[in-house]
Amino acid sequence: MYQPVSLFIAFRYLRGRPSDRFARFVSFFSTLGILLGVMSLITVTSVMNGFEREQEKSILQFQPHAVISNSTHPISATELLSSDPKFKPFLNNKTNAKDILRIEPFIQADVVLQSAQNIAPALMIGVLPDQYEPLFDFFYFAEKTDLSAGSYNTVIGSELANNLGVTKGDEIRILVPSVTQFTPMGRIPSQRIFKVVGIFQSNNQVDGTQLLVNRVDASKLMRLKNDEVTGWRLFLDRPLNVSQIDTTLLPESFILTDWRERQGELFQAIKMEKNMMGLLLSLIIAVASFNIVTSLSLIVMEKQGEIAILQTIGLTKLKVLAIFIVQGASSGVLGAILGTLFGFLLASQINNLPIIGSMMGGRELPIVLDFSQILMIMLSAIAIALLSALYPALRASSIMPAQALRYE
Amino acid sequence: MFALPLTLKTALRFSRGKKRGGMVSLISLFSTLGISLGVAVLIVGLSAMNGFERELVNRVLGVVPHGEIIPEQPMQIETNLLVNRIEASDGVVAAAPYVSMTGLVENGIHLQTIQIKGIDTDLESKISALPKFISDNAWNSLQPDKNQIILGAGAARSIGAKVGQSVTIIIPNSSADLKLQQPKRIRLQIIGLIELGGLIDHSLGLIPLEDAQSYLGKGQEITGVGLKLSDPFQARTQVKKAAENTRLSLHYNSWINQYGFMYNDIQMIRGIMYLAMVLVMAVACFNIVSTLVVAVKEKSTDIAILRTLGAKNRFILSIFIWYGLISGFIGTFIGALIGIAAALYLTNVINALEAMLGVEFLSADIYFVDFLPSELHLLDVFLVFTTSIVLSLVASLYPANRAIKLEPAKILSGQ
Amino acid sequence: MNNSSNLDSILVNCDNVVKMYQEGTNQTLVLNNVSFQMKKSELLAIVGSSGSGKSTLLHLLGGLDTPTSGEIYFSHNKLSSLNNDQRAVMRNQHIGFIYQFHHLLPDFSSLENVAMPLLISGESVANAKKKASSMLAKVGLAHRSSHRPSELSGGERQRVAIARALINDPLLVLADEPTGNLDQKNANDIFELIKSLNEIQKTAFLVVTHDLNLAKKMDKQLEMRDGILSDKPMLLEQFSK
Amino acid sequence: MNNSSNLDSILVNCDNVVKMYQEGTNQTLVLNNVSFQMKKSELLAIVGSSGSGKSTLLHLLGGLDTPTSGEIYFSHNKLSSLNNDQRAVMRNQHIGFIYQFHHLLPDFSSLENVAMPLLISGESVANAKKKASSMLAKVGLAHRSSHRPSELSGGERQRVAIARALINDPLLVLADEPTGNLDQKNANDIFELIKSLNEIQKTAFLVVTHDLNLAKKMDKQLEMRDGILSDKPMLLEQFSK
Repeated sequence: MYQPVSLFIAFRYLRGRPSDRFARFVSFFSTLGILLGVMSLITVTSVMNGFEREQEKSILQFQPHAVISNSTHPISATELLSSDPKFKPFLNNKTNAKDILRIEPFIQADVVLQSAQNIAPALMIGVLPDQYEPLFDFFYFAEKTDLSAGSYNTVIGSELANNLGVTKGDEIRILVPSVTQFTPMGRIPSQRIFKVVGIFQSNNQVDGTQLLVNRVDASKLMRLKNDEVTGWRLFLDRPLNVSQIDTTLLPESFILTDWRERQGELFQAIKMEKNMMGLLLSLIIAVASFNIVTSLSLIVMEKQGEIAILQTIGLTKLKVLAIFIVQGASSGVLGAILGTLFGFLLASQINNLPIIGSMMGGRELPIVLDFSQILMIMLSAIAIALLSALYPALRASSIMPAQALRYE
Repeated sequence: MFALPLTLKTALRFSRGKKRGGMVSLISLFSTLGISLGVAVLIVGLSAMNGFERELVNRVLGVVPHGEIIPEQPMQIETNLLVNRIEASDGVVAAAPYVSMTGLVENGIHLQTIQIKGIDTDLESKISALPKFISDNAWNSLQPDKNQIILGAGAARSIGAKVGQSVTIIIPNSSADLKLQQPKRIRLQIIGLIELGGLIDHSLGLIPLEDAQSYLGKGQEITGVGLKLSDPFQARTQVKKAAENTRLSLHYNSWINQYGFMYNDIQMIRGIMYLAMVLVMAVACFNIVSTLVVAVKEKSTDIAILRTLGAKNRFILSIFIWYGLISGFIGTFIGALIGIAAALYLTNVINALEAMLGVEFLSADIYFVDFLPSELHLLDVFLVFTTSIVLSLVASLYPANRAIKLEPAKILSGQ
Repeated sequence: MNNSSNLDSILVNCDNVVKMYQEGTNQTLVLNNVSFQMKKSELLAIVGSSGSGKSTLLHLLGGLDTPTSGEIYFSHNKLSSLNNDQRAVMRNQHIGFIYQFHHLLPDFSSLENVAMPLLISGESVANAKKKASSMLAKVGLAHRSSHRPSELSGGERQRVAIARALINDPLLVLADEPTGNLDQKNANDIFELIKSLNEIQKTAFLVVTHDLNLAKKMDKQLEMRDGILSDKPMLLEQFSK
Repeated sequence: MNNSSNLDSILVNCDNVVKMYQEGTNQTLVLNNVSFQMKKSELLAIVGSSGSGKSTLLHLLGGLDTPTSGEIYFSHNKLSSLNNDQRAVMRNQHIGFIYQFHHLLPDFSSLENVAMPLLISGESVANAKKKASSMLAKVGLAHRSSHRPSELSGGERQRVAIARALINDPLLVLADEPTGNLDQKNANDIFELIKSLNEIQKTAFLVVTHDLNLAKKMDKQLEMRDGILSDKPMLLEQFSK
């Protein structure tokens, strides 16, 4: 026996009487419904998060996340880092500072590579050997010092090398369509022969799209002064949230372009697929909440007599409402909590399940447990449970005691 | 009183006779809603998958050669002989030679990589449905020595080029001694677009076979022979056999390595969707349990009366099984109607939605189709229908059993 | 009605019937060694205050419940030896029930209610309809056949219940407070109806009531007090007519 | 009990109360211009056959239902002017209900059932427990406080119901067929209990019953017949003690 009285009555009804099996039986079903819904939603979204993370890693790890450049004139390599006051607001902005891990001046250009047998488009990255460049760690047959200024050497992606049919020691011609030089034969793209001194293999998309050259050689090809660059490359902590970078703080005529221009479509598609799947699975929760309405209505109908008695001894309508909201929602809340637990367990152990192993042909399902997302799923399931308990509870509080107690 | 079995008639009366607006009608409304939701969504989902499969066959398997046989050294034997040997292999419907090269199509400062394919329009139309997707009737007007090209719509869009306009294609230029020379630049006029609406027309350009050979300066050489199979899904074995048939040293590949993943994805999504929706329908059938339990409770006096009139267990049991089936059937029927209607108009509904929201659900750069296809198979409808009815039957067993366990004496004496 | 009590005219024989209800830990004794006999087409009344076990006795006689001990014979076959389905057939063919609260099926019309026992026994719809309408005519409600119970008055409903109880031409009708809900005038009409049907169809009526007026008019009266049946109805003596 | 009928001693005043029930197409008039008065700590009985509107009157007096027309005053405040919550408080503090079918909460022990009105009025748990066990002792059931209603006998359940009705020391207890389900012995005990509690706590009892013995023992008797309340109870005269 304890106060408040509504809770005392609600939990006693929940426990039910031995003879009251089917009311408990039915509220068990609504708990089960919500549990299944929440569990499958958490498991599937975790798997899809995994795919998204894998995609992010394979595409964005080596590609430039974002580049600051000037829309009117080439910029000098040292300008940004020379603590020039006009960059202060951008650099010191709280979110920007947190997201931007490192800034490296570099030259980036869409180029055309031509070998003896083939021709292929590529992204040329001009860096100095002493700078930070993630691909340096994936060099084969070459060291980053081989890319010295004036050597006109290049290290190209392994797949790119295959397409062009070139190996170490061969020559390839790099043409820059966006930079033209005037020759007697008319306007032709600026181009030059480079020697392939090695390849890089990161088992990533960039193996088929990028090649590295010395920044000075690149500036010559791009008709720029020695210390001029096409932009400053920003290495971001979470490239996927690039939209949070506050670009309005950039000084006049400086612009920031990010990876979404090239790969936006793909991530858009992944997000769309995740939302569709989420919608599909949340149907289970919706239908399960219907079940709360029905099972609670059943209990209300069954307890009509007792509600009338409680009213005869002075229980107000509000308290009757509270009793049944607690009773109805508790099966939903229990389902949501258990569902989250099982979902968490299933998601984290999914790769040990034999059927998954066979289905994926031995490959592991990528799993990423996003706790804020899981919490959001649980809370919305609980909210739905409360909402669906509201209607029958309202009906309970509107029961006319006289009717319920009349015998005939 | 028509000739329905008495128990069904009683069940109908019990289910219809409820007090409108009372709790019981609310409960049956929700259980019907739940089931029809599950049924409708599953029918639409399965139809969408059928649609994707159809589009995969039309827009990919119909267009892309099912297999390609590429001789290691060019010109080992005369092209026609090679084509005949391949066509002789079983399962092969037709074969057509082609010349293929990677090139860049340039329009001002815009640049796009494409696969340039030299084809003989008569032979190619025997192995591919491409002609159906070519605009401006360009397929027939494609003739050699006219510097013509039929460009993929996606590629044209990305370099901002239109039909009739001339663009430059840049192709590798290898002299006899493979010395690195300036790439060859050729001015061609776009006479038509390939409109497949998917990623294929982002990277394809068609030119006459003879033109391709002259641009590459390789005389009568061909890169390889494309072939069409009667059953594309036998590609792995039949392409291998066709290759061996030529008794030449060569390598081959089939559409499966490049586009096979799409087919597997469709089957996987179909499976997941079916599972999810069966779960929805099962949970919805939990509602039938509550509906029936309420009905048993509300009709307990009527059951007792029927007992006094001499009704046996089987009679009471079948009344409530009918009752469960009726509410299951109503939900399933409504769901099927909505599902069928939605499946038939899915494509235009989604297009209208896309236009309204200004967003593109399926971007042409990623998917092989840029609209949501849908194809209703009656087998799917039947499958979903029976699953739902079986689930409702199972759901009505428990309450029906409770109905027989009621003790008439207790009920009638008002305890 | 012949008053000879030879063996074959015994319709119901109740032999030391005891009924205990188990509720939670304690048991309540509802029927305490009840024994009595009832002849064919006899009009027997059992009086007693409500809660004295009258309805329980009726349900045992109708095979709707089983006694804790003792035996009940209905036209000479032992109820305890019949299985559920056999008892259902017995109720369907040979016994009719009438209750204080009419207990008609609210979802069916009067005609359908009266025809229900026939339909349950597998009679063809046409036959059942014919018999039911003639039965309704007998109870004077031919004009109300398509109405639902909710549209009938208390008296009319009770008469439909009687029609239903007699449709299968039963040997015995068990009536539990048939006039409980009716005003005096309707109660008398009901008795007249029972009297006439008893004469026409020779159906025996066992009426359980606390309406002493009704009880006085029956052939024989017994009294139930706290689960014990006695054939000297004290209550009736006090209630000097 | 003082018999002077000055104004302040009037506990309940019922003034031309009419109650109609709408069922399907037909309306049934349940209470037809009922007027009566009841003094503080008076023992009043209303007799009449079941279905004559007795219980409906009780529900109106307890504010559980509203009359179609006419006014009811409970210790001088007009019920129709109270909103739902005020009436709930009135029931909680000043009125107790006892029903024929005990209407105890099956999920709670006897002690919890008796303590419930206190808990509802916000009393602390300790206080509620103390008062409830002393009340149970008064009705002689101290030893049964932890049992559930299903484990009690009919008489014991009714006594727990009475204890619950009196726990808040109400001005009036409305009893609907309190002895309906009880045998003679238990019925008398219940009456003795009502009598003693009326003396100790000065609680007025309005008992609605068709148990004429019980009615005879009250201070005053009224009779309800087909919705009309008359103060010359004919039924009782016939029932010469």
